[in-house]
Amino acid sequence: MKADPADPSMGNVLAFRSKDFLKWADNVLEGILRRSPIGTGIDLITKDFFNWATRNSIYPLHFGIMCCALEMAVASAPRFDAQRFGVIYRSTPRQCDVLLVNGPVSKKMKPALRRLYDQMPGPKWVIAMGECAISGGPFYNSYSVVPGVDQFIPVDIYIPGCPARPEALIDGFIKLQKIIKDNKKGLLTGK
Amino acid sequence: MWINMGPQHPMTHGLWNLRIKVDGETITDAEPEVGYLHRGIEKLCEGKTYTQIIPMTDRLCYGSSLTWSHLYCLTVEDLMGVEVPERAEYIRVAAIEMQRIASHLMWLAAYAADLGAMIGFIYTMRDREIFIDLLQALTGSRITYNYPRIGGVAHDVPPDFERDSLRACDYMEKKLVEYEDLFDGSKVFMMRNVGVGKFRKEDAMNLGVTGPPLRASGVNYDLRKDMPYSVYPELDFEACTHPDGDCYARYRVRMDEMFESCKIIRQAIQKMPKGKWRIVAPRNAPSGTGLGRVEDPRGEGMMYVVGDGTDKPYRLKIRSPIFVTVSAAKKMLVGYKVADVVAIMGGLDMCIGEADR
Amino acid sequence: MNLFTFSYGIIHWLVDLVNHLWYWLGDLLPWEFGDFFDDVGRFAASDAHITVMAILVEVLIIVIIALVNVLNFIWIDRKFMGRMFDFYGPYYVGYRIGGWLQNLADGIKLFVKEIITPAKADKLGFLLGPIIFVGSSFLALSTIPLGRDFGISTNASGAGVPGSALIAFAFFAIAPFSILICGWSSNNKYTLIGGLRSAAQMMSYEIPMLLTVASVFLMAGSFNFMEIVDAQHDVWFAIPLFLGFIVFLVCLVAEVEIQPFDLPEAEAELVEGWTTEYSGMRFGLFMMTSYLRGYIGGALATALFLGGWHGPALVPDPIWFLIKAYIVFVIIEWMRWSVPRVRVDQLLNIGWKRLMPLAMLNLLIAASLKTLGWF
Amino acid sequence: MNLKAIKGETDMGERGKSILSEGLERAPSRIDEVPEERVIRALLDNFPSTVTDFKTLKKGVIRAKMERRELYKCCKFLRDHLGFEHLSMISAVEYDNRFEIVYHISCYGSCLLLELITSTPKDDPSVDSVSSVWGGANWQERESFDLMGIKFNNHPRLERILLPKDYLYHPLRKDFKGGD
Repeated sequence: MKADPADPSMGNVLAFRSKDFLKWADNVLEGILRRSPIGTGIDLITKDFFNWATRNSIYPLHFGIMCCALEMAVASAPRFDAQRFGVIYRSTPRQCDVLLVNGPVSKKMKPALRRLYDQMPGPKWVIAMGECAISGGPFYNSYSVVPGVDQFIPVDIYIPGCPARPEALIDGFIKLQKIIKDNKKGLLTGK
Repeated sequence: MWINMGPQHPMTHGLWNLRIKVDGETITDAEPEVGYLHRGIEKLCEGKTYTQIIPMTDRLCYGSSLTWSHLYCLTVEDLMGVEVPERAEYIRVAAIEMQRIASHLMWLAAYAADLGAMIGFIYTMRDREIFIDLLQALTGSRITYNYPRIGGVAHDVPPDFERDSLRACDYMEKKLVEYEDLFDGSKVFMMRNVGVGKFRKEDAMNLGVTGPPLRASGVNYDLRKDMPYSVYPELDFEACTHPDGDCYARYRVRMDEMFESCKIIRQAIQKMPKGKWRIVAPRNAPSGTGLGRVEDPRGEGMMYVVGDGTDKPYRLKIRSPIFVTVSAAKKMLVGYKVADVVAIMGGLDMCIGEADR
Repeated sequence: MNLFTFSYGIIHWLVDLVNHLWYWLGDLLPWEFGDFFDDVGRFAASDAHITVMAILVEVLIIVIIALVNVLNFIWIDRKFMGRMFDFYGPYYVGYRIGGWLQNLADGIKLFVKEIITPAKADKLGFLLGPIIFVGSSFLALSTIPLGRDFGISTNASGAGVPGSALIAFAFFAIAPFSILICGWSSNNKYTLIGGLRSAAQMMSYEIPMLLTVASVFLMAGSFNFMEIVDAQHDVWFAIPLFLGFIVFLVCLVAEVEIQPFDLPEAEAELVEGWTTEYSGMRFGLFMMTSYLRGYIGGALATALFLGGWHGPALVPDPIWFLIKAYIVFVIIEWMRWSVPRVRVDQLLNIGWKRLMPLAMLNLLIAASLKTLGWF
Repeated sequence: MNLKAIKGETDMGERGKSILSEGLERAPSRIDEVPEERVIRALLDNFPSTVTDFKTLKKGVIRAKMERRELYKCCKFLRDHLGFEHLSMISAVEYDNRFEIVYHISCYGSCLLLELITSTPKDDPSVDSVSSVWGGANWQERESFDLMGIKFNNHPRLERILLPKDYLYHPLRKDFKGGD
């Protein structure tokens, strides 16, 4: 049996290869944990804890497109210091939570960006930083720019500005923390 | 084995793709690919009036946007035959040189981070803020300034700008000496730089490489000296060169240029005359062509504008230094190690915004 | 009382408790089962069983201490980096304790994240790599004593494990193979280069490191950490073997793969090196283990060169040990954040052409000191 | 001096003198070495039928028009004999009845910039590639091909560079309206 990527439970079991074990774990654990009061109880206890951890450790992808990328770099430099909030840039999409799109996405780049988004493990969020990423900005009517990154990636936070200032970026991160906090979900029951 | 480095890669600083063929760790072939940030600015400009294009040119290069809008204004002034007030020229020169320092500092930050010295990234980013602040006081924005106008600059310098600029220059010169201690004094930094990415003079000239990489190869060619524009002939500075042509030479040339820029800012501030800072330029440009050519922090920036008597340009062609410099990547990379890619490509100060346009 | 007697006591008490219940249960059942109950009970109460269980408890205690230390280390690393870099470091998470909870939040978050196995990866290798990496690092840790009475030993005398230093280094040296497995099985070119670099690097730095360690063994005349530390009662080995200490530190930095020598995960050219394809808790384990290896490195340097737990009797032995290990770690971190990365051929040059002769020279010094009878 | 001299409204001698009087490093001899007239004369002598329409735009900027059939030879001559070692820019401009390809060629030794304009008819937009003369022309020609659709004969690798490989249009042409 192949792990169904749509099923979030698959991801978190240390990937044992044995089919039987997966089947067994699927049936037994899911039955016990997901659909019974035990799961609800565990969720009730752990929900806040996991949510606290998730919102306080946001790893954006180190991915610069245009002007806003510079402000992204400045935001991690001493004056603005996004590290205070636990924001650390990782270079590989596999270890990131947030895809920070900070510039216009050209038609040539679009498939690559979509692929980057698909490579990120869930739960994941997308921040569209700057006018170019929100709507195409000054290049909205260009023949080679996608007018807005939300045409092919779901976007959670929009940070306006051309370019958005570092304070705005940090504010965006804090807004993202709020979003994560508001959408509190149990790991097992999904409620 | 072919390796793709990009479009998302910590080495690239922007969106481009470098495909290298490696034999073990040694590079045997390289093939850069650009175009991931192509926005069609040249086409968009044909639909905008001359004044509306200025913000567009700001977004050409995020590292040194002021230089590009200045270049655009120079080009259109050449087309229209507009004479700029002298005060505006001095303000422009001071601002451009601040931009040059900020751009070089950003390069140094990225370069240090590429080589693994995070401390270099942090310190240079910290000190870059001072010049960004000055430019912000002058223009009101941090990165895309929209400050030069056709026939002058948007507004006069703010109060205390002279004093602050001079203090910033003093501070920067002190800090630059500190960076020299930090980098030149580090054995590992020298190991990574000296003799890496050797680029012969003939290759550099043939492949159209301009700016600091060209001067680092021993060609004394600085457009501020050789084809002076604005008020550069009245200022005392030197074109920095280095004979070696390796990564260290490029680093050295940029460091020296920052010292020179401090000198230029000081002179420009002190010599700045009183008077008007802007004249009203005509709305419509005559038919004909205009040409502007400046020394961008990354090389030779050039614009060619064709006017057709209306208020919109008929054609605006932008020459990006990085676009041409990147095409020389193969010549520089072959024979070095994979780890040298970051030093060599980082040493070119890639700014993909202007290369892809 | 030392760690062994402490664990032995706990196990003994537990076994007594369980055995009471056990025999009571046996009394309830028909007499045919009596032999079985007797046998099990006697086995449980036997000295061999209790000793083995006590050793396990010892290991558990040491590992828990190490894990707490790792959290501290990550925090110290970030805070120290922040101070060097003119900013605060982690600040708002665990606001009242200086951002200490940031690491915890990172770890818990990674626990929640999805684990991705690339479609074309070698699944078995992709799974086994982290297990070997983490497991070998913990095993290397387990034999290092924190104090005279606070180390793993197999009997009540507290004399430590014979050859414990050898065991520690043997496990410490397994890591490159797991990194190679990770790098190869991820089916990614960056990870492959990272894995191969790691193999080359660790091979070439293992030898000078072991040569310096051999000089310590020579001076101490033992392979046992306890006796090595005891031999430094009067003078730390870092003083006569200063050269060896420097060589050891450099090799240590290369072995735990941090900054000037972190080629396998060189961030600028090989995206995240051999960990590029790992996500979720597996990456979290890597991150934790890399700091754990930093702790092991500090502990090894302390035990072998810096006199272990010897110090003025103001604080208990283990605290002295930890202070020294922390200082070594901070020095390594200092180097990490201020020095650029070397290139792979330069790295090997340093290893074979500089450190190797120096380690030989150091061994010669140690041998002559021993022959002259000064130690 | 000053602004006027730079704008090119004075003649060569005055500029030389003013620079001399300022004591700058650039000696006047270096400027006189390849003055505008000499370049024009050399071009006229060697390509009498194809190079026409000389004009000095401003200080150190010469414009010349030439027919496309001798472009490659002329460029080689410029590089080898007149010291124009740096190809700054290749720009393609579309007019109603022709494409103009403008080469800005400059010289490291002197402060000269030559604006060489060659035109091609609309139905056959092709010129000889100069990328074997100046390596820097390689990508710029590809860019002109990509955006304007000019074919460069004998180019080592003439394919799209900025736009995706499967793009259908040449967007800088005037008849291109949007398109996907």
